[in-house]
Amino acid sequence: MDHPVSISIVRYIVVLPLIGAAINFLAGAWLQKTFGKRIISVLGCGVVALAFLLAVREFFAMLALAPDSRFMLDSLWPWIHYGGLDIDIAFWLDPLSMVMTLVVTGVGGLIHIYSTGYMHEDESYWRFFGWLNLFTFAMLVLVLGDNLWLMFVGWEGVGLCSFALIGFWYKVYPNTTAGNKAFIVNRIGDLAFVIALYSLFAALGAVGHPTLVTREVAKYAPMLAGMPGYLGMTMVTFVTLMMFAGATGKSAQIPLYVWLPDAMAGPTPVSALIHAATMVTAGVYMVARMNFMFVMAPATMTVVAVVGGLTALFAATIGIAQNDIKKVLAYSTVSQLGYMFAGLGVGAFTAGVFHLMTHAFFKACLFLGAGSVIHSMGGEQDMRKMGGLRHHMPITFATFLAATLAISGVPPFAGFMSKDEIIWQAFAHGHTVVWGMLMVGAGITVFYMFRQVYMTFFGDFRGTHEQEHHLHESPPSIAYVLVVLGLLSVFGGLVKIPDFIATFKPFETFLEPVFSSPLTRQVVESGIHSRGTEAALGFVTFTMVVLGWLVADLMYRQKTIDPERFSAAFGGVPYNWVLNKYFVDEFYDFTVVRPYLAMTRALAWFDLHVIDGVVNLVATVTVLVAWLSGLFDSYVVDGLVNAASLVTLDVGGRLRKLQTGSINGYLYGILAAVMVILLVRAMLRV
Amino acid sequence: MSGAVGLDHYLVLSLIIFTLGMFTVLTRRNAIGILMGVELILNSANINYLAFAYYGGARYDGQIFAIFVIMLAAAEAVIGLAVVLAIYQNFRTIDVGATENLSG
Amino acid sequence: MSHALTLITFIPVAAMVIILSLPPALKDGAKWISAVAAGLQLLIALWIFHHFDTTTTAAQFVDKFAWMPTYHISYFMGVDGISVSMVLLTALICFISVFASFGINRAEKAYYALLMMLDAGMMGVFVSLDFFLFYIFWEVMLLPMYFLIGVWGGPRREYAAIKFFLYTLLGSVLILLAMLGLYFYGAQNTFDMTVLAANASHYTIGFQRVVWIALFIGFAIKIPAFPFHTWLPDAHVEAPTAISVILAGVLLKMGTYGILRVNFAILPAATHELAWLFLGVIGTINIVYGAMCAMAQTDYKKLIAYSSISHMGYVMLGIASFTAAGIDGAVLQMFNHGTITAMLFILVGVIYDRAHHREIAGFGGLAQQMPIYAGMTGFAFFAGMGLPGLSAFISEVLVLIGAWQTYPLMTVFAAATAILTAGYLLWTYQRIYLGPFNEKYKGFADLSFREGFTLVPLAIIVLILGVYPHAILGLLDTSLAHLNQVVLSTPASAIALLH
Amino acid sequence: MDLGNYASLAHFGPELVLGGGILLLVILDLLMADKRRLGDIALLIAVVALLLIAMEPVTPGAWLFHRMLVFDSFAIFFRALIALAAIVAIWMSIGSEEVLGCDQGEYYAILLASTFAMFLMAESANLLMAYLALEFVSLTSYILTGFLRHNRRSLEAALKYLIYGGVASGTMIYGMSWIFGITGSLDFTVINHALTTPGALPVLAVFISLVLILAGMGYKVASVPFHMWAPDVYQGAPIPITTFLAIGSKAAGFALLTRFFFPALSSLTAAGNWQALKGVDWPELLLFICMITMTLGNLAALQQSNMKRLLAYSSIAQAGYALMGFVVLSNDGIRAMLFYLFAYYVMDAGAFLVVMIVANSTGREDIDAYRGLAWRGGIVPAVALTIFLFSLTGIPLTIGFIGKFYLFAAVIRGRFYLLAIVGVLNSVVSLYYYMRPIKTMFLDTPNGDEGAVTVDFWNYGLMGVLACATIVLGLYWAPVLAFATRSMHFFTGPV
Repeated sequence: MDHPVSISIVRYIVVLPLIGAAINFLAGAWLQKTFGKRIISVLGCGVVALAFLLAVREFFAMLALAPDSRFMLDSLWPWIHYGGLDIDIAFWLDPLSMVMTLVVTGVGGLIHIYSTGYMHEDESYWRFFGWLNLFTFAMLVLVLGDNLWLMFVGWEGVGLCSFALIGFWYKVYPNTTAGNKAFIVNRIGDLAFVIALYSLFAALGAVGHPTLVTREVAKYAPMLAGMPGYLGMTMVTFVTLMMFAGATGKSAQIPLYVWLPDAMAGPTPVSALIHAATMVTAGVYMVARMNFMFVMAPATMTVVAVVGGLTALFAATIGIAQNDIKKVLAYSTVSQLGYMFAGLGVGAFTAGVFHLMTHAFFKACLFLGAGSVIHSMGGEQDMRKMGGLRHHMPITFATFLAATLAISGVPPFAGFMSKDEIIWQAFAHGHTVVWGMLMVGAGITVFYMFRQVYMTFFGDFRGTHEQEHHLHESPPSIAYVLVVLGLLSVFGGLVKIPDFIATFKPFETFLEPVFSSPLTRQVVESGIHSRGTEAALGFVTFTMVVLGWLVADLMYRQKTIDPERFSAAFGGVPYNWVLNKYFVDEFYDFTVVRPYLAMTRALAWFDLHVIDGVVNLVATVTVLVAWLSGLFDSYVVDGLVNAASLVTLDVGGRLRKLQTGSINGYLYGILAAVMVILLVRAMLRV
Repeated sequence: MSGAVGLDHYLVLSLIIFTLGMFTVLTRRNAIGILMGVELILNSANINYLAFAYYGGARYDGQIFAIFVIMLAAAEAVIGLAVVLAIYQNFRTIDVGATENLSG
Repeated sequence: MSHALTLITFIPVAAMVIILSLPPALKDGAKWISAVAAGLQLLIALWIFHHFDTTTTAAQFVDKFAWMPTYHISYFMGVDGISVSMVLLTALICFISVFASFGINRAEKAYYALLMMLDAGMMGVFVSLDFFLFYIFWEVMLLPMYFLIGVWGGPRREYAAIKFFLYTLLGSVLILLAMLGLYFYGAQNTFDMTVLAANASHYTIGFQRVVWIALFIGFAIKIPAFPFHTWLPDAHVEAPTAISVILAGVLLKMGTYGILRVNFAILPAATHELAWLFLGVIGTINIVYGAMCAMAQTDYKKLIAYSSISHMGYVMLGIASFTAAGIDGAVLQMFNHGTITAMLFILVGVIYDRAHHREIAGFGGLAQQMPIYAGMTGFAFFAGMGLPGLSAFISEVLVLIGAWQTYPLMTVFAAATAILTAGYLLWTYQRIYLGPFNEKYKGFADLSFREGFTLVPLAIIVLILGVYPHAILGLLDTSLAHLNQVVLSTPASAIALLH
Repeated sequence: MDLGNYASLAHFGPELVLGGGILLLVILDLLMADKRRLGDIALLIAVVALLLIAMEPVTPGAWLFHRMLVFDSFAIFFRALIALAAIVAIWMSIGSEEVLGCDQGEYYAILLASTFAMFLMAESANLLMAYLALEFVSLTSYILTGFLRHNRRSLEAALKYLIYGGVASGTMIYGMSWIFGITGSLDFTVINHALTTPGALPVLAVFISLVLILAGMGYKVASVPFHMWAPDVYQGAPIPITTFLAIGSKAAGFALLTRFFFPALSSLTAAGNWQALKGVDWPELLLFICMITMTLGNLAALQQSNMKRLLAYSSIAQAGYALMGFVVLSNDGIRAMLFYLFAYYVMDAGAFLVVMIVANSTGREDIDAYRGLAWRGGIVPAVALTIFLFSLTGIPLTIGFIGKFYLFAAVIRGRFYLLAIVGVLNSVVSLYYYMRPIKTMFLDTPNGDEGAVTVDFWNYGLMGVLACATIVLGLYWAPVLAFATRSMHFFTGPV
């Protein structure tokens, strides 16, 4: 680990998509006009595909290395070497980032190809691919950055792209609002994240090793043990908590998940790529990346586990009642991310990352399937208007079903391998409550997924006639991608099989070096190791799955149970809450957004009328004083005169007309002044 | 010789005259009247000069000063009257206060 | 070029004279003459930038001769790490703003002459190391500003112009008094800033406090720091585009520059004592308060003005942190704020020239009509939000890293403002450029070549400094580290004992 | 040394020239057909006088006419200043429409007489001489003020000036009589000796008499509370005369004030500071007066809509600034005051000149007459006036700033912090009304009813000279400073 092999090829993996983006943004419009959309497609997909190939090449290069020296550094140029910071523009390739890179470029590439079909009608085709490429670039920077600031560059960069792509159809106002919501909510998380970085940097500085280069941090983090932090926590706890808070923003966990469902406003490929397969998993990746610090803070680990579990369950319940085909998937994504965090939280880092990967496969497949459905439904997203589509679009149906089985955790599909592992580890590490939540969540997941399948593909068509007439299987560019992803959802999990079935886990061994810090090892090893229990619990989980499927089947295929009965239960209150996502959005709106806006208006008023008011007041007062002194000169003194002349009854002086204006007044002025002077002097003397 | 007239008597006298002059100046609204007041003031000063000169035993500075003062007072009066007359000649009225062109 | 600084300062003056002596027939020549002058200036600035020795803290390119020996006033020009970046910025912004002024079509000769005078004044402030000279330039720059706002400005221009003039004059007279105080009660009677700084320890702490605060008010009005900021929105709203660009791009920097050059270098003890309150707290207030006020604005330009107030807060917070990171970041932030805010004001001007109003609510969906413009605005907005990879990110991160080590709580507020900033900028962007297109603006031309020419260089700089900040930071670091050391190494108590 | 009557004439050249000139003018007035030429002749005389002053050697100083007058560099400074004021006034008179209507011979004769009197004021070393000179100035000023016989304002102003002046000088000599009584002499040096020699000093009496004397001198420099005549007179008098009073008579007043309060009443310490009489705290009094003067002057000026009146109040405020140099009781202060008086001469003369130019062609003096001046052909006067007003405000690149700079320097050095604050705040306030004409000239657009502004060659010339002087001396003021430094020495011979 201390002597990383320096190689100069990682940079190309990163740069290729950037080149694609640059060309698209600078010349895309012109290219598209002159050479047609094909060239854009070739360019957009080409760069990513190429990046994928390079990644694969690196992958094998890495396998060729000895397990504990599988670290590759590619340093470009010094970035910030001031104020104690010494960080470069450099990329760091290790097994973990390797996996991520493969997923990003692989799944990402597939989605690029899919988009060529899906977005074909759009006039600003070039813009779409520009952003898609830029996203890939940002995501790779996030994954490969060798220091936390570079990671943060990617972290915000993907946020930017997500913002732009959610609002891709910006002519529809709500879309742009969704984009803003996503970006701002993410910024809240980012705030926590940067605070984590600041305090981490300060703390490391305090122990004499100011650095934010990840591997350096890993080396010196143990020195922070026991250092007091802020808010009464230890430094490590504070930092890790803040990092996790950042993760909840990016990875849509409670309490910051609210942006993700709205993000479905974007084109479906975007939802698939950014809001399911890659970006939202950035938080998971980050926690895994920083595992050596999280394990130092048991409290944080518990928080991660519990929040993960809660989110998994909570989001799943919301998923039950959604009728928008994409919204269901959105909440399921939130829920699945919850599983990953739960995994990390209990100490099963590998499992978490593993689920990240498999989820990328099947959730991408699901979204793209949904996209294909929407495509042939002419933009319709409401499942209540669908039905019986399996006859019209068999490929979509097959792949969608495969992915559904995968997410449901039906052996031997990919989802089973990862999810079951997580649930078991939760139990094994003694987090029984979390385990419970995950169990129930698993059941519900199966229910809403099959509900979706049945509503969409079974029964008979409930849409309009021209829609029915229009129904068709999607073009090859879409279909092939679905097939590939479908296959991945089926077999993608075979790289790590639960112990109670067989001892085959190359994935885990591959990631071993990343989670090799002694403390991490200890945490991972801890917990019970009993194949018996594992098998038993695996069976329990499976029964949950079957149960969930059964209910869905009865309700939405055989229609022997009427869903209304449930929705009407307890006066429909629980259903109503679920349907309205527990009114969380409304809650935030009333507690945060509106008060803030009111406050800004108040401040602006204050600025205009009080602060500036004071300024103007000073001016006014000065002028007023001047005016008064003028009055004094011309009238008051004169008035004195008249008074005096009345006293002296100088009638003659009044009759005789030789008046002298205000001269007397002036003289009075002098006299008064002399008096004042004498007075002042008297005061000065005593 | 307690009854004898001394410096103090002159000073008090001049002070009284000065005050009277000041009072006149301040209360008259009549240019001529004010000029008279000024004369009083000047003369009070003259008394001082003479008194100081006489009792101070200095050279004739005081007396000379007094003579100059008298002379200049005359000159001033002349110019004052000239101005007043000019006003009268040009405008057939000598009401300055009524149309107060210059004020504030 | 042995007199580079004199040249760079007085080339505009020469241009001014030429312009004024132009026959009316050739009045279109005015713009080109000023363009050439600004161009030359920029070249010299680049030459200085290239030949600047980053290893020393001493003044470089020195130009010095006695001016009024009896009062130890000398003509003393020189740049060090603190000022060299500002010289570059000034030359750049002036060059840009000359081209941004080409739309002016009334009394061009007067306009460009005044513009050149303003240019010279600003440049002079940054290059003069004699306090008297500094003050002369500091005030000279007010006059053209008054006329440029007052004659070529918007409807309430008279109010804005006189307000700006009075407010800033109030500040500068305080500086004058402080300057005289430093002159008479120092180790020796001199206006030479380097000497004054060398004998800093000579002033009693009480004296330092008073002078420090007087100077601070003087400079704070320029920054502008809360609560002295209210002249800025008015001035910006009324000023013509190019003048807003200069105002935001360069003028505001003078305040913070002055604080570094005078308060820090010459009154370290008082700085050490008072900075946390006057720079730290007020800076934080600037950041948060400016952002919140911006959120509520309905006038596009006023919104940008408030955002610029907010961003200047980072500079204050950074220099108050007394850490290498913070102070480096602060000066870098000065530079970045210059480029980014200049872009923003040019962009506002673009739409104002076409629509003749700036009511945010009145726009909508402009992205469809003017895609390039919308794209450029998006770029500038995200730069303003401190998006990583763009220049402002580096400076804000450095500032906050530094500030966190000194004032964690303030830093949390400052960092949290990133959210508010995103809030108002995105909301504005959405309301003006996105959503359904407002047919009223059909037929608006997209960015003209001239407008593009003013924007693109800035954009490129923003981009480059985002990934290679060393270009500027390299200039600053040595001098600033030294300055910071000076302040930290003079604890107020020691001074107090000294006298 | 104490020169007798004949010996004195050697140092009396300028005065003699003026005296002869006056007679010459009176005679020529009878002989010459074209009275226009008289102006030129008067100008010539004034110039000659100035040259003679310039040629005067810098001696340690001497008494003239048996200690009636004193001849020293201080006197040279003020005589030079006054001569310059006279030259400007005459020059303006030649180009002034209002003056052309009057009797040229008398006018210029009296103008020169007034100049002569002011010379004496600057030189007088004796209370009697001081009084005579002051009255002489007053009498001539009354006449000049009321010179426009057909203009009610002019006459009314004259009357006010006269009555007011009468009272003031009366009060003054009453105070002088007390000083005479206490010290037994009218000679400044003797007075100084008598007052500073240890022994029982009737403090209150001295103070009261100083207050009374201040009435007379303060009225010449138009300092609050003896300022109220100024606005009316400045507004009523013909503009050249206003200028002459504003710069010449003010300068003379300062000369007398300084000579009386410093050499006669105080003693110079080694450190270059002046030590006032023990117990007689006129410095506090003047400090107070100084602050009030600048503040009231500025505040009142804020209100004015007539340029002459605005400049009148501004000149009151300017007197206040100059007094700042007076009250700090140091040679620095005196130098600063001298410098400032010179600066004030340049810029105020310029401002009044522009006012006259506008009045000549439009016949108006109110600010509205300047509306859009820059955009209706009057760009040059507009710019010139801007320069002068900025200078009066004290903005750099102008001599006005340098003047203020030295004043504040003296104040800060003397640790009069309150005074410093009041001073700077005043200059901020003053900016507001100095900017009003500028705003009107540049920011407002003409209505069209203001009429065109034309400038004849001679006025152009003078305006150019003054404007350039304002700028150039603002950049290189060493000569002026040297002159002021040279001039801050008073001759106080043996008792």
